[in-house]
Amino acid sequence: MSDTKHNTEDYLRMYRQMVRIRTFEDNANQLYLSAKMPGLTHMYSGEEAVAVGICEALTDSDRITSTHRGHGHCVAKGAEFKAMFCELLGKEEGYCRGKGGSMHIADQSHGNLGANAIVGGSMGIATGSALRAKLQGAEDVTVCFFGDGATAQGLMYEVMNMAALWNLPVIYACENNGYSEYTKTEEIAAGSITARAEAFGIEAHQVDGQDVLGVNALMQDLVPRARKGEGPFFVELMTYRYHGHHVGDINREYYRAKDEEQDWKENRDPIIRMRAWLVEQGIASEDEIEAMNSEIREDAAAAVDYALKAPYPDTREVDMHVYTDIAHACA
Amino acid sequence: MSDTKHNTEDYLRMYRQMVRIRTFEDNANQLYLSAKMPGLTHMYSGEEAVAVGICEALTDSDRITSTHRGHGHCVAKGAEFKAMFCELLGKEEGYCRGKGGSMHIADQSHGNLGANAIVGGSMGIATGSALRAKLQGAEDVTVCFFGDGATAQGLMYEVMNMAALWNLPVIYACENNGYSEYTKTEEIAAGSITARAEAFGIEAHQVDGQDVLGVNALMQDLVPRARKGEGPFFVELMTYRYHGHHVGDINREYYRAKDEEQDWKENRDPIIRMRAWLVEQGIASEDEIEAMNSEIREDAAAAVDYALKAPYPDTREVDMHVYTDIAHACA
Amino acid sequence: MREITLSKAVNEALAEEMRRDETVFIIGEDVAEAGTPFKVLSGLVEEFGTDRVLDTPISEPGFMGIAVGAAMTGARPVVDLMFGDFLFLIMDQLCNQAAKSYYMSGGKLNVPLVLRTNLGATRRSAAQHSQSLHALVAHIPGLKVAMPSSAYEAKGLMKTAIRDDNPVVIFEDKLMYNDKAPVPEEEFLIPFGQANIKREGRDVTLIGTSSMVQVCEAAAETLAAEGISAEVIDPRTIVPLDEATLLASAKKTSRVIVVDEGHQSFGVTGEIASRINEKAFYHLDAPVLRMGAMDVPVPFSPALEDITVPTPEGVAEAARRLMSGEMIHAA
Amino acid sequence: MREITLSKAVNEALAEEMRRDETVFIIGEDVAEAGTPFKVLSGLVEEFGTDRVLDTPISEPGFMGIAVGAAMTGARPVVDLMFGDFLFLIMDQLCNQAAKSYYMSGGKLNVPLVLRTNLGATRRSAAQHSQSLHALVAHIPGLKVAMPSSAYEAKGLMKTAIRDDNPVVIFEDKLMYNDKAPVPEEEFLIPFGQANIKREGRDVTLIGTSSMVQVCEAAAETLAAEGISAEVIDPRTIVPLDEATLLASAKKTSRVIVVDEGHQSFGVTGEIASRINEKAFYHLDAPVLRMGAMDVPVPFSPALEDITVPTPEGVAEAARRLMSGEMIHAA
Ligand SMILES: Cc1ncc(C[n+]2csc(CCOP(=O)(O)OP(=O)(O)O)c2C)c(N)n1
Ligand SMILES: Cc1ncc(C[n+]2csc(CCOP(=O)(O)OP(=O)(O)O)c2C)c(N)n1
Ligand SMILES: [Mg+2]
Ligand SMILES: [Mg+2]
Repeated sequence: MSDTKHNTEDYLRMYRQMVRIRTFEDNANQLYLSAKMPGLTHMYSGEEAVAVGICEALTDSDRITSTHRGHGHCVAKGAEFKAMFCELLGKEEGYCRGKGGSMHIADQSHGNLGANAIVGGSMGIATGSALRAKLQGAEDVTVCFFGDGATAQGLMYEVMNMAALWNLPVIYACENNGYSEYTKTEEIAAGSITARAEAFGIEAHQVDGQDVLGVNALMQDLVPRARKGEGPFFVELMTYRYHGHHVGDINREYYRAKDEEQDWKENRDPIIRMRAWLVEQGIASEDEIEAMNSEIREDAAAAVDYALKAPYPDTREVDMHVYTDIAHACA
Repeated sequence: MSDTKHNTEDYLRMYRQMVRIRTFEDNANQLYLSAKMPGLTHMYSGEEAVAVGICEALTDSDRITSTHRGHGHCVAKGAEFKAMFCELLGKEEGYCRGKGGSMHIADQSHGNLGANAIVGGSMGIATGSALRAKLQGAEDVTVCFFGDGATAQGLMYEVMNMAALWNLPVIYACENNGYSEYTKTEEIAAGSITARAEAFGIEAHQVDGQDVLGVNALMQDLVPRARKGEGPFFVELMTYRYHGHHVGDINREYYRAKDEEQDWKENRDPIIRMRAWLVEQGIASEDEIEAMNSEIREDAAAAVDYALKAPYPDTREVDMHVYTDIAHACA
Repeated sequence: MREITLSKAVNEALAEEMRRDETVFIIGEDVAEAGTPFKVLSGLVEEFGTDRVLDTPISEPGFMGIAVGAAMTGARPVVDLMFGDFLFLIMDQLCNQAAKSYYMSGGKLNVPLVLRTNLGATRRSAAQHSQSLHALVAHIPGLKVAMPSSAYEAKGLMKTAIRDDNPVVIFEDKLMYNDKAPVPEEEFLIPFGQANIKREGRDVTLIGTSSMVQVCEAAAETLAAEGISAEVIDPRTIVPLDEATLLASAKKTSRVIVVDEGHQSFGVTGEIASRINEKAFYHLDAPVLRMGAMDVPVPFSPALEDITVPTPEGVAEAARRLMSGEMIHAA
Repeated sequence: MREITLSKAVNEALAEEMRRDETVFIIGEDVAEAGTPFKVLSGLVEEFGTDRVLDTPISEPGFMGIAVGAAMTGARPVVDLMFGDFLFLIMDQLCNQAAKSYYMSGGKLNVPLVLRTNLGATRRSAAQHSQSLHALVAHIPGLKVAMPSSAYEAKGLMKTAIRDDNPVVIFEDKLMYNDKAPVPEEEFLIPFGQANIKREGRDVTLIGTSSMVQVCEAAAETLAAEGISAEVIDPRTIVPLDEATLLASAKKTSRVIVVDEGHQSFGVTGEIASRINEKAFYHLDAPVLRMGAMDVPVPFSPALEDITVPTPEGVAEAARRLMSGEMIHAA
């Protein structure tokens, strides 16, 4: 935070990316509520500082793996609204040609190796990407995003062990939003999450996931160290999801108090915090910020419109992409 | 060790059980070398103090789960030679009617829930047995035996987490014999094994696995505490296997020095140590011990003889015991 | 007779069996207060408490293993696996442990557990939340496999499953949870291995599993209007399979179509078709036709997903082809 | 032509491909200095170093996941899974991740990896080390499945598999590692989806996979002596399956037996038999017969194990029954 003047652009971009995520989610939720989106989806709103703080420390050749709650990672790693909304609606122009949908969304060209509908399912993939980097002498780092709930999957311990033994350039980013589905983290996680990583000899950090600058500062330290072979690292980011587990989880007082939600939204919102800081530091005026916000809103609205009108994939695509070399798997 | 006089019988039984295991293994190895045993088998020789020190702290209603290296656990938990050798040879009178063999051997009536040929495969089973005990208000404790290599299986972390959350009466007994197959433990285990358990909030101990009295003393403390709901516990027992990974692993200098083997055999053998202590404490004379040893040797020889002559199961048994209620699964 | 939803039917079956037998308990993710994401278990924790309706961390292999151990030692766990797709995570505990324990122990250690899970596409849940994987489980000796086709079967088969002394896997169709059917108030069980002739017919036999029974019934309606009399049979359990009923119908109609929602290749349709071909060959006027789901991962896009599964129109069309003798030229 | 063992053939294939393509590496347990328990990989680590022949901890799901990630990002891992039975541990990474990535990403993220594993009973290894689980893998779209029947196929198919841009699973028969066959010194590849007519015949077609090809050839010898001319076909890959060659033979001989070492029910024999029944029905003089392994867990006892798998005598006997027309009465 010392380089305020020099990093003006970076700060504005972080803010912008967080607002883009929030705006994307607001639209996705609206599409669900108005029955225009097939299926369900998991909102990232509230957790923006995590994806943005991390991805802003990465280059395009760095990789990430994402989760069922993956829109935020996707935007933060460089995706565009149009192809994202198209994917959400199952349209041909979606990043996955409509075959993936919300739970598999990814802008693969920016190093996103895919959202994953298996909780913890991407931990091996991220670690393998890092192994490939090491074996091939590439300099990229891979960040593995996952939730607190995913720490219950044994796969995590298997791959952390190998990452530690082999000093792989991977950073495990645990987004601890206090819940997995309808259950509080303390009911499903014994002991300490960071201690689990430390037991494998992995340097672990816990950080406020609502503070984008704090998250980014930590990552600006860890990413280059990982590139140099000092990894792996483990980061637990304390955060919160504003919506229910998915868009359909509306009456949730039986597991989570409204007061708690309100407290996080009002007092710890990452966007509000960053906005106040930008203004306070004189990096942007309220007007400039409002202008940015509306531009993003318009962008999103246009992309939604576009996606709603975009065509579905041709039905002949149904058995394409099963194999790389067999045009139609069922022919 | 203060109660030397009162516990004479216990001490003698511990010694006896260790010798029984060693003798069983010597015979099994011989059966292999003389091509009388089908398949391969994994010798427990060298690790006797672990199984015996632990099982002597258990009652018949306590449960254990065992491993591919399971003969020692089986003997220690109360099995007889005859049915064991019959099982090893695939005979009808084996504990598993010849269907299990060495890797699934178990005297089920003494609470042995089975050897297991999947490394780490029994960790859930042991934890589930403990859950059942808790749910039903039973007082039994379950001990889960597994090797250092098995700590690489994610399942272990999943079930330790649940055992810790639910305070289950289970004791995880990690037999760290320095190797998994042909690989040294330090090459496959990052960080610290006990710290991994501690990270889940589980009390963990490391103990000399060649000292049967030390192992037993620790278990005499932990087992009653587990019964009272103070579990789970984790114990890492430092031990050594004298033979190769299995009976066929004979030329093993490429991964393990002969000197190292010799050192363990000569200077840390659990049976030699216990024998010296028994004599020194005046609990048994050399002669008495020799007599005990030869009695065990004769027992084993007779059992081998019996098993060699015993009949194979009738071929009609091949599709029995697939289901409890379908006499012949393929009929 | 009163009509209740499939969801309610399962709930009733569980409640009745839990009242009858104290050793029955439920274990899985968000099964307690949340009553599962599909709300199938709502109310059970209120009646039976958190000791018998156990919320777990997201550790499918772990809690499956725990269930095996609990079942081996005197409890009757009902495991709740939220999506059938997660079977891939628990295959070792299910297929290497639960399925084989009774056999490997020579008839000593049986595993009376029920695994409740689901199948079914067209819910817009994409490739990792839409699979119908019952064929995999049916391939493994030692497991029984039930596939209820309505609320009635869901209740009767669940009760039978819980009383069965073997591991049983029940696949509910997640699209059918809200479908109602007449279900008696009085207690009833449906024996395993007894197919149900849903509709009698002369010209063609339609064998359907799970929701495909409805598809076959709808096809039969259409065909009836055209003067083609279709017999519809629901095997109800595919292991054990009521071959006799299927063969009798095949011999009567001489034409058979097998409809199942699993992938067609190497799946259920091949098994059933083969048995009929083998044992009713000389009675058949045409080859047994198979209609499974397409051999493609389930796509998200509604435009694609809907064409991957058998439909009433498709089945009716196939029946017409069979009747027209057109097959002769194809084969 | 020189004759080499199947083991040596695999070793050569790997060495050649690793020389040709730097991105190929091997990952698995005890693959380096130990060269696997079956010694198939002996010498490779000496040539390629521990960076390309990677020893892992006993973490099958972990290293399978790592391979997926490495493959997605530009490497070509060959995963060594020590026993086919351990497939149950890696199904999620194999079937939910590797198999579906290309499809879910709309053709963007392919996974060029090879999973080397084995099948085959009668090694006295009991139920958890003797399974032939290829049918499970074949059921999942997105995976290719190769089943070499001799050293020649083992080499040619392995080389093709490594160059394939899709995930390929190769099942070697662990009983055949020391079997020799003529294998050219010059480089060759065997394309996927091309069956091999091992022996031409007129009267009956014997389709065998993996070691069952030998069984069929032996049966054909016996039958020839009796004046029955059997055609023996090896599909070589079951996904993709060379239907055309199988159908042509079926139409020529009018009688078919399918022999496979997987469990018979819900397995490979049902699929192949059904396809032939469907598409060559009016050419068949008798139903297609199936001979799989018995539907029982593999028993340890030699007296039982040997009768669980198809034998040349059994196949010859079935062929005689087919020829005699006896089937008419059975069906
Ligand atoms: C293997 C697996 N088990 C269960 C689920 C169902 N499920 C989807 S999200 C979720 C909770 C995940 O919690 P967490 O990892 O904390 O992520 P969050 O949703 O809080 O972002 C569960 C149980 C799943 N998708 N995959
Ligand atoms: C899941 C699984 N992976 C691999 C193997 C092959 N295997 C058998 S024993 C063994 C080593 C086990 O090491 P450890 O747990 O330390 O036990 P030890 O043999 O030293 O007693 C391996 C890799 C197996 N049986 N199961
Ligand atoms: Mg969470
Ligand atoms: Mg060991």
